[in-house]
Amino acid sequence: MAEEKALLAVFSDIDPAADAIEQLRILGVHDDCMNVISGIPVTEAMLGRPSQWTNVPRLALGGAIAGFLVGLFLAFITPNMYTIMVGGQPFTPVPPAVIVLFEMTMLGMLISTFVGVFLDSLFPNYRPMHYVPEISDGKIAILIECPPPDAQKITDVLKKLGAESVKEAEAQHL
Amino acid sequence: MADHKPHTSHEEHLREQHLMLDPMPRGKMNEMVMESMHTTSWKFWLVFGLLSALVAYALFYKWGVMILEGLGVAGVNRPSYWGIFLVNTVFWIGISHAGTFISAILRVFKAEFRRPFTRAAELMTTFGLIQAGFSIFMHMGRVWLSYWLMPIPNERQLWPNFHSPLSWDLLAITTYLLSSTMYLFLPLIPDLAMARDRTPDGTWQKVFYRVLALGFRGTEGEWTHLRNALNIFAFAIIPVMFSVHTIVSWDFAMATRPGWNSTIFGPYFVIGALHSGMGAVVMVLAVVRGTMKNMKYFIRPEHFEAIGKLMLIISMSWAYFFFNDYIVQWYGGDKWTKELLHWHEAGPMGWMWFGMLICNVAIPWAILWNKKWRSTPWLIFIVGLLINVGMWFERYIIVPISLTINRMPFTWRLYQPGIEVWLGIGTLAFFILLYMAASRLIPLIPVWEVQEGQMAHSLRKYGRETVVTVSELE
Amino acid sequence: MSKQISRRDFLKLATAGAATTAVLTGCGPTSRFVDREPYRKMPEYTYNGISTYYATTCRECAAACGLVVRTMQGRAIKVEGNPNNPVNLGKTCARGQATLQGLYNPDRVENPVKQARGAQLSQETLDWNAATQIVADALTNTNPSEIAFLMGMAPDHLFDLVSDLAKAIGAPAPIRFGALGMFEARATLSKAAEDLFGSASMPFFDLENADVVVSFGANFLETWLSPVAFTRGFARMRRGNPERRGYFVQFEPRMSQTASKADAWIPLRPGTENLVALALGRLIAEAKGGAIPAAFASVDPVAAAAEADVIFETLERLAQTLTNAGRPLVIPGGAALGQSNGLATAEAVLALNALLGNFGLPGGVFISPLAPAQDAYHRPASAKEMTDFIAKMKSGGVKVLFVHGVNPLFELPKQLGFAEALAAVPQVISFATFPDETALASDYIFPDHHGLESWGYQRAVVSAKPVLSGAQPVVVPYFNTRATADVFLAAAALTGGTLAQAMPFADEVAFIQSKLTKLVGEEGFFAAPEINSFTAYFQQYGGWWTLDPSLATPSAANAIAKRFNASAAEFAGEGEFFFLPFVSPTLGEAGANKPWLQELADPTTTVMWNTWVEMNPATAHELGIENDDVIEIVSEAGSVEAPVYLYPAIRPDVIAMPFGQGHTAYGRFAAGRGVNPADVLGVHFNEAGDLAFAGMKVTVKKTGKIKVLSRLESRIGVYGEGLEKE
Amino acid sequence: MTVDLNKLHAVGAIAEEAEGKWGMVIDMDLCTGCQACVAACAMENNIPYVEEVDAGYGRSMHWIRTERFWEGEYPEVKMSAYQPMLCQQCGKAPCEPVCPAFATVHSQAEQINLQVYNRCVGTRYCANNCPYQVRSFNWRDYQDSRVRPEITILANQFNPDVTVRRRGVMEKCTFCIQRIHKAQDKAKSEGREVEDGEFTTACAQACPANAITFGRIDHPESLVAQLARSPRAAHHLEELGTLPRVTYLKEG
Repeated sequence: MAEEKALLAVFSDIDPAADAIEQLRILGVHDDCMNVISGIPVTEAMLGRPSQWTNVPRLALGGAIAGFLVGLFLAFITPNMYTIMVGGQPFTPVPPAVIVLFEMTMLGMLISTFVGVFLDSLFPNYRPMHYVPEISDGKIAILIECPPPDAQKITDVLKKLGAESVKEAEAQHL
Repeated sequence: MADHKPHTSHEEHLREQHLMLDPMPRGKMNEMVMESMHTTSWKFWLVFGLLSALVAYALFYKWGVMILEGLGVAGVNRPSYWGIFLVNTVFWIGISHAGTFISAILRVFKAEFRRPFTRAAELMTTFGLIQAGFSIFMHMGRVWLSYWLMPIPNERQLWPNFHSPLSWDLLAITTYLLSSTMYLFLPLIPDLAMARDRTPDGTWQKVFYRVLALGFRGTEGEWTHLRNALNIFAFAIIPVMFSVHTIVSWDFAMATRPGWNSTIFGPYFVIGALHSGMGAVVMVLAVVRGTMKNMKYFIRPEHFEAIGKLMLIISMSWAYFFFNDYIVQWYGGDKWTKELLHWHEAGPMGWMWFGMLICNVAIPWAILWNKKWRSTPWLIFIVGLLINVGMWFERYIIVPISLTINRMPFTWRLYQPGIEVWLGIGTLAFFILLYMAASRLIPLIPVWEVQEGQMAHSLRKYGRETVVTVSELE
Repeated sequence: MSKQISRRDFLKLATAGAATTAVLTGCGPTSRFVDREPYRKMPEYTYNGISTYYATTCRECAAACGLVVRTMQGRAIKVEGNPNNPVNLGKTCARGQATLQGLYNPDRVENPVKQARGAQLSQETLDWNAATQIVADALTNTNPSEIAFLMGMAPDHLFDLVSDLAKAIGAPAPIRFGALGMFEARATLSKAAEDLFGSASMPFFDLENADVVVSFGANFLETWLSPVAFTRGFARMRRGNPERRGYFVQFEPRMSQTASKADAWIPLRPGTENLVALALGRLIAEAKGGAIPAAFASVDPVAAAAEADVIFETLERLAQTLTNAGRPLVIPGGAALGQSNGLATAEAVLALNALLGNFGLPGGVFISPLAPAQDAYHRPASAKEMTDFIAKMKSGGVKVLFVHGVNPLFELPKQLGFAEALAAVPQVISFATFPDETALASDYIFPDHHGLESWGYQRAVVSAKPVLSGAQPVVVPYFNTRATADVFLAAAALTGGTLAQAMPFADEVAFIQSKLTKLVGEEGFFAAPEINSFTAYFQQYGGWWTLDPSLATPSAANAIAKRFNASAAEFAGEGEFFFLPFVSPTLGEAGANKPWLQELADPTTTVMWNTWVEMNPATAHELGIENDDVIEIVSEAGSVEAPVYLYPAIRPDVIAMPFGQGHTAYGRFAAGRGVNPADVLGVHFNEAGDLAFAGMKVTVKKTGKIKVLSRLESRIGVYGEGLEKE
Repeated sequence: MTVDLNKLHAVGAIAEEAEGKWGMVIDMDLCTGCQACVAACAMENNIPYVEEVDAGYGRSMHWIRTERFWEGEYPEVKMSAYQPMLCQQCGKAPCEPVCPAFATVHSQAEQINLQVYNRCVGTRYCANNCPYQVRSFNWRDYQDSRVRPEITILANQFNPDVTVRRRGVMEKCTFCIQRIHKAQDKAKSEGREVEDGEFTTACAQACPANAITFGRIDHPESLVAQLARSPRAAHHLEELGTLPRVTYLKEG
């Protein structure tokens, strides 16, 4: 990022922010160089942004499969490692196995979903980051990465579109 | 809130009633929530101190005594081998069901009234499960060996016995505890970030929030992952919740005992759990509303009204399942089951059986049908309390009272609680203590969810009528 | 005896082949006992993990059951019955099983002590030399006629030794007494035998081979005479013959454990057993036709039935059954004899047997044989004889009293005044193993070994074959105790002179051998040509007995010719209830200090660890008394308080109470637990001198206190408490 | 047409026809309720006494107890036969599958129901699920001399072949498995089968009325098998399908 410059434009509402994004795209800022930071979830569609890629559902499925396999191991493999007869039941009865399979599948799925959020969002991340605390008060911020020469131009455009402030983003400890 | 005026327009009236139509700037709302956490009177600390002392004595000291001396200091005996330990386990697991019900089922069905109190309910889930865990470990004769129940082998590759309902229980409760804790934490992250942003540097709270907020900023990606994850959780945790209480019921239903060996126990326990859970939610909400600053804005009579309706439905369902269980057992004519039913109703603890029906059915039905009554916080608090008493009675009837009657009349014997009363009080105190601590540390109101909801709500005129409209934002 | 064998050789022989599973070992070379050693230091002949079995005799009651005790590394582990001993044939009762908890009891007298009649066990220990000297001084410095020996009921080697000793110094013969003998009314039985058969012996009832058994109050499945032998006999009677099931009827005001096994329990008014027996006799005689024998002539069956509160038709049916029975047997005993008319009852029942013609026939009545090496039948003292002895003590006629194996302060009715009599004796020397009430009231306690640490022999009282059951130590004495026989022998040696010459035995083993010498060459379970082999086998097999029964047939003629006075018993005291004390089937007279006996549920009430009063529920409800209400029982002699057990099988006009608890001493498990019904017993005797312990009427008062009895049973499940259907 | 129920319940058939099955017959017509079996069992198996209060509260630890009931009211009152109740060593034991720790299991070799003390964590589920209510739980440290000083001396009597249990552990009748093994070891070392009547359990050994008979119930010629074929024979709570190994002979 040595040659790139980060700008943080703060808007008070969705509409000017959406306008600003459209304008920025016209100015040649690629969608990949923009990021919207908000205090409440604002969908991509509202801002006219491309859909975000997320791995969470895939990870969940993977976790479910892993959990199911663990369940299979517990229900069908472990009783054969040291066979013990109880109450005249088979060593690996199916109905109780269903319960084990279900619980382990769900556990695998939910843990991997949770872990998926961490992986996809690079959590936890305590390095300095571009941020202003007003965002959590309801402001919407657009973080733009652009070559330094374009910075002034973009700043002007954004101010004209109603940005409350546009400044060079400084990475700070949150 | 504004005063009632006869000429107040219908629109104003609606805004007054509904949180979702009564928006407030985000910054202001954040401030209110932060204030609610930080406004702490001496009364709070007095109660907190007393409860801490109670937990230290009733839970930890008494438990220590019981571990050292053996379960003889409790009231368990032959044939009531389980006693109040299992009553409390089932009770706390039941309490924990409300959180999931509110935040998962109501989320899936987009019941908007849920928004301000999902977190309060989810906290109950996690804290309730912690108490359930305590109760079930207390119950063990050799608790120091409880790790033998975990799915890890001994040196001869002998694993736990998955034929046993208790093994299923362990898996289910562990799954549920982990899932519900994760489900509590995920939507908490943005609010922790908010708290982080509003906490001055150099305080320990700042470090606390910084660490827990994980570096959340609210980027598009973060929100997307979070929303996806929350949707998966909301759907997946519902069957987990149902499985937990069903499996708890199977601890009883799988046994070859009169009264327990019933196929309806699964759904009967689940509905019972929701019954007590909802009762506990209104109690918590009423207390939070009454004692914490700014909460009258977030928690309004409309919420009690909505939960009251749910409670009424659940109470009716409980009565349905109860009757189902009862009539099948009664009609069956098995000698021992008949003795058991007779013992329930006419035995020395018969008052409890009738108390259960009054608390779980008669009182809820008598009060909750009336919209005004069910919107009254103190009244619905009492109803919630009685439902919890009634549901505790129900579990007491199922565990020690039913255990009295078995197929060997020579061994029938009454159960008299011993140290487990202290331990039960200890878990209750610990639950309240955890809740009080949480209320000082984490935002009880999911601010971003309330904001999201307020964004989606608007009023629209159809002819002369002004109606609430909700837009699909997600 | 030609030569003394060494201890080591003796024991090697003694333990060889003790039982079917025996491992043959001996003991250490220097000790006559098996050492109890730490496992790291093993006694000779003892191997890790291998048990050694020793045959001996059970001392928990006087029945002389043979035991085989399993020991391991010098510790007694388990009591099993000696399968060879004809008394119990390998079986044991609960009290025999728990004898180990007496051996390893935390409250034993661990050293000889100068007790000085303190309330607690004295800590002032003596050494055994000093103790022996004290005994020797007592023997020499006292006028022989003022020395008295009071001993337990068991007819054992110590009794023989003390008898010889008493004879040698010219002291009165030792007195044997035990509460069991009192409650069994042994004196009455032997007096009845004397009156009807001409010999004061114990009648023998061949329960095993009978097919219809009628018992008047004999609690032979519990504590009566030889309960293990009778239980085995009962089982053979019931199921021994595949062709028919034995039929059993019990007449008793309260359903005892024995009565609970009866096919018909007939509750009759206490004291009317005599009438019922005579009425039955008359009905049978009428059924048989011919002249009514003199014995039954005076009774009117209908009036007798009315007086006994028994339905006449029941008696008629029973008479019919007895008449038609192949091997009928009628047994008298227990509370039926502990009445003012007890002797008449016993004689009436024997006469009934004579009428039924079962004398000398299988399943009938015999005269017990004398035990081996016995000259004549010695019965324990009756209560009347004890009263005379107490009077002698009170009047200063006893200067030195030696007490062994009996606890009269606890066992005798308080009203007899044994405590005052004891106070009048200048020197009381107790040889108690446990710190019981009498031991604490003594000047010295020179503790004897526990039975499992002792040598000896004991005669069986109830046995078709004459049995001399042998005893040997199975373990080394745990505490600093010494065999009383050894103490007497050592003291006799100290005195020198004639006494030392009369008792020239180095120790009790030598004395025992001297008594066994008579049996050498006799035909029996084993035969040995000389005394050394004989004593060795004697210890191996746990005793000596003949191979064949030697029962004598009594003459029936006298029995039915005697004319009886058909009148009911008289009752002492004013009150609405007949008072019926009975010996606790699980505790017996001396089991209260063994925790596992306390923990055993009473067979009929399932009460544990306490004393109860049995009362008919209907009566109790009239008086407003519920379960666990503590009531005061007031008799002419005193009062006791105990919680009520509403017992469904007791006459409404009777209350019953078990004997065995109520100790004020006797160790931690016994002291302060329950009450002793002997405290309310008045002093009245029957014609045979036995205590009319069931001949009292008492009043009952509610105290308002509640003591919850520990029961094994469920009051909900068994009595439907809390489950009352409207 | 005859239907072999054992064949229909295939698993039960395995348990029912299994080799190595020990069994017991108790003649209720002979049992006099004298408690000798209870005392013998306690001495053989190091069973603790629990003292008055606990005993009265349903915590007594007898592995065998004699039950009796009443019929009718005075004077027509009758006591039922004494029924000694002990672990029935079910072929299909309800207590076994419910233990999460495999602490109570079916022994393939002896065909009895084992309790593995050192695996027991004390959930007490097995005791709840036992239809015969014959399991006893160590509510306290009854055998610890630090709790009960008298145990220091009483412990001399303890049978070294049987574990002393501490608090928090379930226990029950084992058919004196230490005696079974001892007899089997002896027979094996002598190259023969264990003979019928060569040894017996502590309760059967003590019983003065000979009401208890123990032996190989899968050997048709053994005494116990012959008695079990008696027309008086019945199993307790047979309708539950637990396949008990203890047969009761009724009165009459």
